[in-house]
Amino acid sequence: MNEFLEFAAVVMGIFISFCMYTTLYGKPNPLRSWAEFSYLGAGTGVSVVIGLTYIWNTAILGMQAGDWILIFSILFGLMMLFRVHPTYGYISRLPLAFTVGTGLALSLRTQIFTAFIRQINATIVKLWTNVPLEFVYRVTIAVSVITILTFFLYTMELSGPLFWTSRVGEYLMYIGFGAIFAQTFMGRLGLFVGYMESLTTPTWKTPYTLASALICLIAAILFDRTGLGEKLSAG
Amino acid sequence: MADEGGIYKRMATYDKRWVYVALFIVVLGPLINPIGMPIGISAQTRHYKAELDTLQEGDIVFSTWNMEFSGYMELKPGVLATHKMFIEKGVKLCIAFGHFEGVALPPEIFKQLKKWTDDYDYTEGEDYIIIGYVFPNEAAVAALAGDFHANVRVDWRGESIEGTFLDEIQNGGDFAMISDYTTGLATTNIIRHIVLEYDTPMVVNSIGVSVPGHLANLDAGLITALLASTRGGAELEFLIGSPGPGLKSMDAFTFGHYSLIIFIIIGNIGHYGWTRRSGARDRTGIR
Amino acid sequence: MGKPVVCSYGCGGFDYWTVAGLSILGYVAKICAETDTRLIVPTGGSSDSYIVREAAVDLVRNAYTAAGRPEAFNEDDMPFLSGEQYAYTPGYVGILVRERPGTMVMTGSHWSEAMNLAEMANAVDSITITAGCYTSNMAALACASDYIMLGEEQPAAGAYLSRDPAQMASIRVQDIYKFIAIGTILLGLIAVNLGSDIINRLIST
Amino acid sequence: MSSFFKSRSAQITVLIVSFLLVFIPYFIPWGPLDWLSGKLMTIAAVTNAFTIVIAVYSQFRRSGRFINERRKGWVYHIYLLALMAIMTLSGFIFGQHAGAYEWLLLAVVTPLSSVIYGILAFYMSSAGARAFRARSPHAALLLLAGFVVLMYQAPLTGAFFPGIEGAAVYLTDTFGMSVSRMFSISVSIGAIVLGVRMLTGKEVAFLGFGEGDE
Repeated sequence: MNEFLEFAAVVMGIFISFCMYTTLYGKPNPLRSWAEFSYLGAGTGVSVVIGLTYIWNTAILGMQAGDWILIFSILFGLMMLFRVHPTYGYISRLPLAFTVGTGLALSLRTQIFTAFIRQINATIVKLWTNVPLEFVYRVTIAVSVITILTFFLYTMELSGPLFWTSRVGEYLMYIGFGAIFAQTFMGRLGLFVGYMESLTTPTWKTPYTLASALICLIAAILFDRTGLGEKLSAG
Repeated sequence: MADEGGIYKRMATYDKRWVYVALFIVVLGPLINPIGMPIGISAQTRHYKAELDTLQEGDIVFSTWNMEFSGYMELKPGVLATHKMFIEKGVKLCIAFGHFEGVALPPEIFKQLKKWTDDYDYTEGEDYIIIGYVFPNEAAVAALAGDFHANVRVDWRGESIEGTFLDEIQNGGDFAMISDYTTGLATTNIIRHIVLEYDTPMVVNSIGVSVPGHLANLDAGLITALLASTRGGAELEFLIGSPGPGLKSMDAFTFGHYSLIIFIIIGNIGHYGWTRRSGARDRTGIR
Repeated sequence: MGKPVVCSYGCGGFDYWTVAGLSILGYVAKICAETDTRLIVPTGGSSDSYIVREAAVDLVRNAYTAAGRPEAFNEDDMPFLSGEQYAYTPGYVGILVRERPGTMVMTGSHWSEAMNLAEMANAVDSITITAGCYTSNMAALACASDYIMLGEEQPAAGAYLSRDPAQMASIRVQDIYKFIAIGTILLGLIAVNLGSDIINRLIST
Repeated sequence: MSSFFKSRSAQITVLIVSFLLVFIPYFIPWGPLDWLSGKLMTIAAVTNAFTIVIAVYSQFRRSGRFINERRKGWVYHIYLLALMAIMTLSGFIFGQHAGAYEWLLLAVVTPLSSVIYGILAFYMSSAGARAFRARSPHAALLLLAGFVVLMYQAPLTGAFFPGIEGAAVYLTDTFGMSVSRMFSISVSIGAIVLGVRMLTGKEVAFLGFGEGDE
């Protein structure tokens, strides 16, 4: 891509970004609708190109290399498309049953180990070690996992010991939620800071960034105050 | 009566768009005029670097980019710092994408690594091969893990991978390490169908939202090291002595956190000063 | 209040959360049909979601038919918002901003877009009822929503509302397995702290 | 032939057979079965990739209705379909590293994807500012834990107050990790139970069967 086209793409990218940021203003406006439909059109186009390229590289090249069994992937794929046909929709049931069957096998054959057995095994540890802090960690984890599990029992009355463990579990869960909320915020902030960093590096981008921010803020307010925002935005 | 509660009511019920304006200012400000405040280095990042230091020249690492372009914005410091270490060590890379937007990443990433690839004569085809978008779903991960060459015949430009260093790879167990950069996507499937099957060591640079989940995997021994979000990447930049986008963003990171803390304090003052007495209800799902 | 209801069942394929989301959608559709309230069901969000969309359309159509108002069912109010998560999100937000629904019910498997949707629903003064399907989502949605179903409260609610014997039995089986997990952990802790890792070895063979 | 597709028991048989052909080789390695299982996984992966065509069809159908009926905002839908066509044709004709495809990827797709994902920081800020209020024991615990971890995550705090790392890491690596571990255990049970429901034909909505269908 030549230099001018790349420059134009970067500046367009900056401006369309702040058009989408007008979502934060909370009222409909045409800038936001333009950004939304731009992404819907271009994004779907990219997934079509990548999806069909994957089919070509895997199935077609595979058959050319002698893997003739892969002809079934093309056959099943075409049958899957009947899913939206008003009369012959039932044709898609065969490939659906096949893909859901293999999908179930793939997830169930390993999920029992990674998400169930390994997690239980990792909780069953010697509590006392010669490091006091490690003892505190291990007791906290063991008590938290057990009590929070009792909080999510539905088909039995939580009375007696179960009542107290589920109450303790609920409080410990909210401590966990507080820590997790903060970690999640760090991640989201990292996304925003990372993107703003790319809009101010190299520094020639900074004036375009500040100008786009100002233009879009003013436009959002004007579209709202004049009532044009509702009229000119998408249905 | 109308304005009873005055300042406290305003602190409890202000227009939340002021939070948005404040966040824009405290983030863009230090990015345009960096201050360069100090940062602490976590034990988690030191362990991540130690794990990478075990690699030898010629080792083949499976570098799995399980991130959209947007996820790369958060993981950029960790991606660049880790790949600088790979290039300096002479590790060979097999790069795969877990999202269709991955096709936009190599030009962006290798433009930032140009100084390293030139200095160490690190070239595509010889030292790294991009096999492209090969993880559209779990079945594709499992198939590739079991029989690599039956499922990957060409690289992302459509050129054959025969006769390259990837000839040594028959299945997921032949990689010296998996280096994953993830917003979620195929990471769980890689753990299930490669790590669990072949015990291949796996280090993960994860976005903040997935850190709690990966802490459970780290504790269960499913992954060997974890680098958390932008901040982990900035710490790694510091440890390898190569400042980049991570360290540059740390001021904005600090102010972004402090701005939320200030708004929380304001909200609590308003809550005790007005909400409790007025009987109004805070709109939140916490009991 | 005369305002529409927006109810979504998630962006995933036929997984654990989507089945619960569809059961809750069925119940909401029944109430909307009986009370002549407009129901908007955003669909799409991932390539896996195409398969689920057809089942959701049948579900809502059947709910209107069962309520004796088949003519009130409008497939246009079940818009397909692309098979891509980040094209689905602004489309869904656009519906919230334009329609300003009285209530938003967001269940099934939603990912990072859940926060966009919950905060926008709060901004347009909708009653926000959500369900998180992974840890970080639950912590954030607990703050952003008016009412939240934590973890398996969602499938339990789906089973309760649908009265489907198979779903009700599943919740019972899951409780039994949780008891097994609790018992195994307790037994294991006692054994390993008395010097025997028999439980660890037993469950990891 | 159509009766085979319409037969519920036939489709459940296909479901069970494809399940077993991929499930069993994981536990009983045997050459030919391993080969077949690998091929079935590749076939399933490619079959799933075809569903992108349904997406484009559904999008054309919805936009077509907006345009034909001149509904509010129909111009946006013309623009959407045009952009989708340009992107798809350019990607196949000029390839993914040139032409309008590369330009639109750089100018539209990657910036907007970054915005939509990054905008969550704003929503979390306003939700946190609203919810982190000590008005009940639960909310107070959430506030306390969140406050300590937020302070720790601000890089400057660690430089002046190193002690905060111990408290914050304790909260994330025990309570936070335990919540994740608990949901991992309970969700895996739920997924397995759903799998059993599907295999026993108790959950067939995804195949398009109604309640009474046989």
